[in-house]
Amino acid sequence: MIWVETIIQGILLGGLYALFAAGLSLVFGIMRLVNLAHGDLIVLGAYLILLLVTLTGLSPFVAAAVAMPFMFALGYGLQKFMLNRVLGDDILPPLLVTFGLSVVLQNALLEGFSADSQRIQSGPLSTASIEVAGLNLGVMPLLTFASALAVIIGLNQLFYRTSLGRAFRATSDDPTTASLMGIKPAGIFAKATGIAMIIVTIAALYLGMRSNFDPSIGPARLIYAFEAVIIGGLGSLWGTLAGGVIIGVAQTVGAAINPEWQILAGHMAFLIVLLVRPRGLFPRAVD
Amino acid sequence: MTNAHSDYSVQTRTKASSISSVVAVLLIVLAIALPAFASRSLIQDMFFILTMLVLAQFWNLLAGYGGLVSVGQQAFVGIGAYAMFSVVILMGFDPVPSILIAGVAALLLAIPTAFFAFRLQGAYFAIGTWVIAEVVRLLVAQWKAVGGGTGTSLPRTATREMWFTETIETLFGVRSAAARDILAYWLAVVLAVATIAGIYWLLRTKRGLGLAAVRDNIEAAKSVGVDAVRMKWTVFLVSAFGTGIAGGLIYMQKARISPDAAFSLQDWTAYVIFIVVIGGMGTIEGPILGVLVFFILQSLLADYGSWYLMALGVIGITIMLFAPRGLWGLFSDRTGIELFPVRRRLTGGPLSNTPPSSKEE
Amino acid sequence: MTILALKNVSKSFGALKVTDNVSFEVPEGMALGIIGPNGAGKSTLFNLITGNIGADSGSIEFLGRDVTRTPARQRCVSGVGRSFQIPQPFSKLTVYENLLVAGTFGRDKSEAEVAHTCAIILERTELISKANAPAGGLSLLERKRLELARAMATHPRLLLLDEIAGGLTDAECQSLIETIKAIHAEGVTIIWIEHVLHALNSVVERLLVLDFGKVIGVGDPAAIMESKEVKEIYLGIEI
Amino acid sequence: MTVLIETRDLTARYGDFQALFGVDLTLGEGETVAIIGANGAGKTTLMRSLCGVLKNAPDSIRFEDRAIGDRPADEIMAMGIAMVPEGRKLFPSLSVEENLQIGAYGRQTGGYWSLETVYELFPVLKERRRNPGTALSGGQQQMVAIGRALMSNPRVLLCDEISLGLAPVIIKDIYKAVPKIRASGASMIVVEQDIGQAMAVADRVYCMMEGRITLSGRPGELEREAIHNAYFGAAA
Amino acid sequence: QGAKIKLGYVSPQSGPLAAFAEADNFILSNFGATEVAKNFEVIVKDSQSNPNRAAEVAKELIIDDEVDMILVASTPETTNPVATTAEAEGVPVISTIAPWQPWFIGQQGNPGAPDSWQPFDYAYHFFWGLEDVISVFTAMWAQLDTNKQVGGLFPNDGDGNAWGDANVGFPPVLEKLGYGLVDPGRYQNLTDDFSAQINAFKQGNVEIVTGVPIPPDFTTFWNQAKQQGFTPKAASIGKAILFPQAVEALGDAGNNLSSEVWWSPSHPFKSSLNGLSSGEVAAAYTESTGKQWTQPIGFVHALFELATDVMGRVSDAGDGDAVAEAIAASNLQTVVGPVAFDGKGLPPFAAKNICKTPLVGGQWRLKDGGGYDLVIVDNSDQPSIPTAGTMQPIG
Ligand SMILES: Nc1ncnc2c1ncn2[C@@H]1O[C@H](COP(=O)(O)OP(=O)(O)OP(=O)(O)O)[C@@H](O)[C@H]1O
Ligand SMILES: Nc1ncnc2c1ncn2[C@@H]1O[C@H](COP(=O)(O)OP(=O)(O)OP(=O)(O)O)[C@@H](O)[C@H]1O
Ligand SMILES: CC(C)C[C@H](N)C(=O)O
Ligand SMILES: [Mg+2]
Ligand SMILES: [Mg+2]
Repeated sequence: MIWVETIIQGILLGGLYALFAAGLSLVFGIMRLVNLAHGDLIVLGAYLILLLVTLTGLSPFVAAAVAMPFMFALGYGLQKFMLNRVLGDDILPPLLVTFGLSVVLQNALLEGFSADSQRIQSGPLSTASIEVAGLNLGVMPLLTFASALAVIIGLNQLFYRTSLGRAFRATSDDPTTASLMGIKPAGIFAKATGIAMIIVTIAALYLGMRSNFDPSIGPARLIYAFEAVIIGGLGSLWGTLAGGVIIGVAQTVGAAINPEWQILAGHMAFLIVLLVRPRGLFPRAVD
Repeated sequence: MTNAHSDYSVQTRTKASSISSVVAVLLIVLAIALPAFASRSLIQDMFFILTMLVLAQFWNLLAGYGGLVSVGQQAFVGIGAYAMFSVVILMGFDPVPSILIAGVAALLLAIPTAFFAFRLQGAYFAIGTWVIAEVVRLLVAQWKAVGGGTGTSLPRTATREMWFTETIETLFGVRSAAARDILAYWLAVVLAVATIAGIYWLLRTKRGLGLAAVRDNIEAAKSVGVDAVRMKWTVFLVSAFGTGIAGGLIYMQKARISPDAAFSLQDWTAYVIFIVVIGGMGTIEGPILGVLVFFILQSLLADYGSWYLMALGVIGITIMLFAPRGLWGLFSDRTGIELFPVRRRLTGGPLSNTPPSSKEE
Repeated sequence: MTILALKNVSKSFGALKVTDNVSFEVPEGMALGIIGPNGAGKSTLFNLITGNIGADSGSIEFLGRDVTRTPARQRCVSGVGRSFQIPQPFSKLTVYENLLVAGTFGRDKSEAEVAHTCAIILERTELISKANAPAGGLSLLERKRLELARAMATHPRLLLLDEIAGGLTDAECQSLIETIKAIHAEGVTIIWIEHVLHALNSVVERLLVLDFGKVIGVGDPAAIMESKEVKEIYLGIEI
Repeated sequence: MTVLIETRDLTARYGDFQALFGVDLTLGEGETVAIIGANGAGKTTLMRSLCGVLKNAPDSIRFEDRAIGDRPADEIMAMGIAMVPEGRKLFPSLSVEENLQIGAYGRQTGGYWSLETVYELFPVLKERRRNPGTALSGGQQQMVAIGRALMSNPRVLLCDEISLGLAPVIIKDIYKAVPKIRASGASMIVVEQDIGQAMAVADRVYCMMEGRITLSGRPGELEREAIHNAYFGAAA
Repeated sequence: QGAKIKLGYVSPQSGPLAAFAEADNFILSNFGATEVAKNFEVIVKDSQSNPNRAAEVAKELIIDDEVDMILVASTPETTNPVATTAEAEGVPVISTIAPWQPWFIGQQGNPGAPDSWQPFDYAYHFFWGLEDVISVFTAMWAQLDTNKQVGGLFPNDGDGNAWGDANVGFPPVLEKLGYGLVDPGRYQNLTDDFSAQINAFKQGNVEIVTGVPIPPDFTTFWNQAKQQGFTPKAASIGKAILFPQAVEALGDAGNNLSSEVWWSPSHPFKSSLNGLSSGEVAAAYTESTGKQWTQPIGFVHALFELATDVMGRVSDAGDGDAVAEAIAASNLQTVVGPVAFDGKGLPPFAAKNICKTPLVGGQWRLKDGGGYDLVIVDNSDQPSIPTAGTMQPIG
């Protein structure tokens, strides 16, 4: 029973990681953009939601919905005026620019909000639980997982069922040729980053509700998100969910053996998957 | 086309490079003599500059020449430093020779790392090396004998009785702490000179050509007989060894270690990448220029706390956006000056009527 | 003597069998042409011979030795030179340095030993004026010439050429033919994949036809071109 | 005949290297124009300028009397100029059908060309519609590239060396399609090495050498020798 | 009177530990307003919560600024590198706000080999020790009716390793006092899931939780515990709930969490610098910043009290050995209590360099209008510090 519970908790944790990773997976898959500022953008989103909640007294969920257009615009602008200029075959320039962005964001948030830990209050929801077959499952983790699932399904629909999705994939293959199809690569990339930022806002909502955050907390989460994206396979959204779950389960199982091994176990799972499948679980035919 | 084969010859030397080799020798002599008249704070600044330069050169060798963008070099700094600390603390070695052990430890770690990471490409490689460094950090944090997650300090007996310090104390008439700084500085000078000379030598041999070929197009390189795998192994192991030595030396001077500090992504990889990219990747001059810029920024702004870091971030972004080949790239594109030229230029025959540096019309 | 022998070589990409039980032998000093519809598996065959991809089954012998599992670079050192259908220059190196890489590593010599030969090859392939230009800036056909030049710089005993005449004007084509004939005259064995048939037929002594990964005919070029199958599936002449 | 595309003193450079020197060219409504020339003559560069991948002076290219020299490729495509690029350039992560569909992304005007009519033109593509575009043979890929460009019902179709590297049988198939394309009302500029083919399909021919147009005229009126000279620069 | 005496001050003003240094500006300007401050020049450096950076700024202070003495505060991540550097350079340093074990033992080459430990010549530290926090916690628990089963949350960092240490930490003392300890092992900071610990606690029938997690980890733990139906009677936690904001972040779930109290407005001590009582210092802080008082205020203030006192007793501030001697000879009544390096309550190896300050226990109580108050509920070790209530069970 303990093991069943451990694994279920791991799967739910995986939902959180997948949520952190989904936006990353989107920009990574479409633009080969290794966004080192992703974690800090999530923290920024959390502060935005917090601000809305404290200023207007809205429920966090409504506040997140209100924050989404702002975050979309931020992503759009960021991509259009900054990141587009460094995209190319070489992964380093975007890596460095987003690293710079990460440093700037962290310290700007520090100046703006101080180093105090904050939390988005969600009232009784944060400790609520339901009993399923003798297991106490937190409502918040279940919601997190459900949101991750919804995000992945939504993105998949967008990607594989719409012409915008085709344009995303085409541009990711070859921006120059895509422009010959009437696609504005710069605009498409900006839309993609905008959409990624909407997902970031959802991730921020759960990050902010489940635990404390402060301006420095972003990077620590980034590595799990990257692991989820990479073991899932570049550009595969279901893969990202699977990757998140693998890391989550590895962590809880590792911790159940000994808490010293919790984080290590997640990393080891990542390394082992890559050892067996160097291009991830669901690699794209060409990349 | 006539078959009157005229005499061809190959040149790598340029006028600037001949001048710079003379200047280099003078600089080295000056660097060695520096402690005789410089203040201690200058010596320490120089130590910082030189060790960061070494890290930057090795990262540049990996990424700029080998095409291996590693985000996990902190693993080698950390393992080197910890190896040095552990033989000093647990086995009573002297710290100075232990620096070599630091390099060997990093080399040993690099072997399994390479086995794994070479299966990965591009961004996968970058993230893979980062995770490996995390794993090593977490493992070292479990090593209770050197303080676990808390960290530890070099025993004071070991630092006080370190090789050469007494000689330096009497030579310059300074206290032992200052003597240790001078010792560390000299070791850093030796390491930096050896690093630059070694890398330059490597690039001038045919291995340098092979490296460039592998970076450009690995399939084609294999098809013309370049052993791509061996090339990658060579640069990876050499970089790890050098990075480990630098790690040992840096922590010999710091005398205190903890896993979070020694395996810091920010200090030992992110800043190093920043230095290389600001200066100009894929050149030897780039990291030299980059480390100077980085140092100047740090001394001007470090007291402004978070504003300093913000400024650093903004500068990094700006340079990437407006001078993607770095400051040295910007400079040498304009002037054509190369201090460490590696380009093989064919002259003679029908080429002799066009002087090498003139641009096509 | 036989320089190259393939025995029952097969290769699949997923469900697609691209090379299907291919066997043939090439005597040293011969010039062999390969034709076949697009996607027949010609370039894949080259990749198998050079070791850029590994065979699923069957064996490949070069100079009497089994090289089926030998890595690409060793096959190059022992005398297999190739050009790529889609040119693969070392784009940040200069044209001359591209050749130096091939010369030094492909022949296991020092730079000084090959410096002059490489310059001469540039002359022969009419690239000498671009010697010090970065290869990344070459036009498509200059890149194709560079492919040929670089393959020559490895001093091959067996030279594999993949569609190097496409897109040439008549005169350019003629000069390319002369160059290849000259190389052949020096004793180098040549296998040439080409859709420009008149160029191919003015050099090769034997023609091999590939379709759906299978060898469907080998023989005298004139006879092959007359065969019903080739007319139908390759030339598109209905009989 | 109304003029669709007109270039005036078009120049193009790659960094320090000038690839086009004052090219003047016109394409009339309903016309098919061929451009021939030795390698490196600048044909691809000209096409890349026309479709907006390379930026030029605004006035150096006019389309229906609008200056478009400095417009980006996506805008130009929306105006009705579609390109079949050198080397096919299919999107590997899209299926054949998706590759075709995306051709109409920037211009959904309706018109003769649709999935059905493209499949009618190249029946083999219908069989392979679910395959990734890159799993096709070179010639089939060329068909997809042409179909993709047609999907936007372009006013002008630019084709850069569509026969390069193709088996003779495929080249025949593709050139068989040209009359059907013209019949649907598209004007074409065809870059071709194979002078015979070019002469067979074109209303007019331009010959390029070293970044300049050295000869132009109707196929029937041009002499072999003149073409040869235009290629190799002997006094005309 | 000649040149000013140069003091260097290092604390984590940015980065994850910045909350500790939040009151720095207030304290520095208070110090600047005193008469004696005219003799001093204070050079402030930020460790950025980064041990590498801490060591670097310490070197800068010593070598570039040539300070006469260094003051350093807040968590081993900052105090230890600074103290180690100063000791190696022969510059006197006074340190605070880190339990003495991680400070002293953490600076030894081999923390696992007590016979190799050596005292320092220039580094001095005042704060409390683990034995004090253990004693305070157990005294608080004794006020409740529990089954004496304790669950430990000890991370693998300077604090966690010291608290959970089998020789100098919680385990031996708890055992002696008849408590059972469930210690699942050292976890890494910023862990996202505590199911393993919660399961272990549930299985071990735990009614009391203790540990030194960082704030986000405690929030994660506490929420998950409630979700998974684990509700202990007492939770006495170091570090994570030091600051009111961190407790507020728990919403209503922070009520009756307990913690050690090193300084509070009700501590019956006065500043030797400006004569203000603890309560007055705290009030002044709230007035000037609009924020609730925090515990580091008293200790950082005391750091400057001690520095002024020491420098007042030496003739040549530049003579490091004399200054170190003067520190050792201190006997000062500060706003955090008496400071004298007399070895009281300390094992012999630490007697020379460390002075212990009083420690009591407190509970966070939800205020009517929102927010929390820290109420002192146990003073068994320090009867002079008044309590304002008794320990209440959570729930
Ligand atoms: N790496 C690969 N993965 C999957 N399929 C491949 C790969 N390489 C080639 N193919 C497929 O194998 C088949 C044979 O390809 P190959 O390049 O050998 O053809 P070819 O005969 O050289 O054709 P062409 O004359 O057009 O160059 C094609 O259907 C191609 O799509
Ligand atoms: N990206 C580039 N950078 C520098 N020079 C280039 C670039 N692309 C083409 N060139 C040069 O411009 C000239 C014209 O090239 P272009 O590709 O237009 O020729 P083309 O007529 O299409 O030739 P081909 O028949 O080889 O395709 C060539 O000399 C080529 O070297
Ligand atoms: C860094 C320390 C001052 C924190 C201490 N362990 C406490 O709980 O109060
Ligand atoms: Mg082919
Ligand atoms: Mg072309």
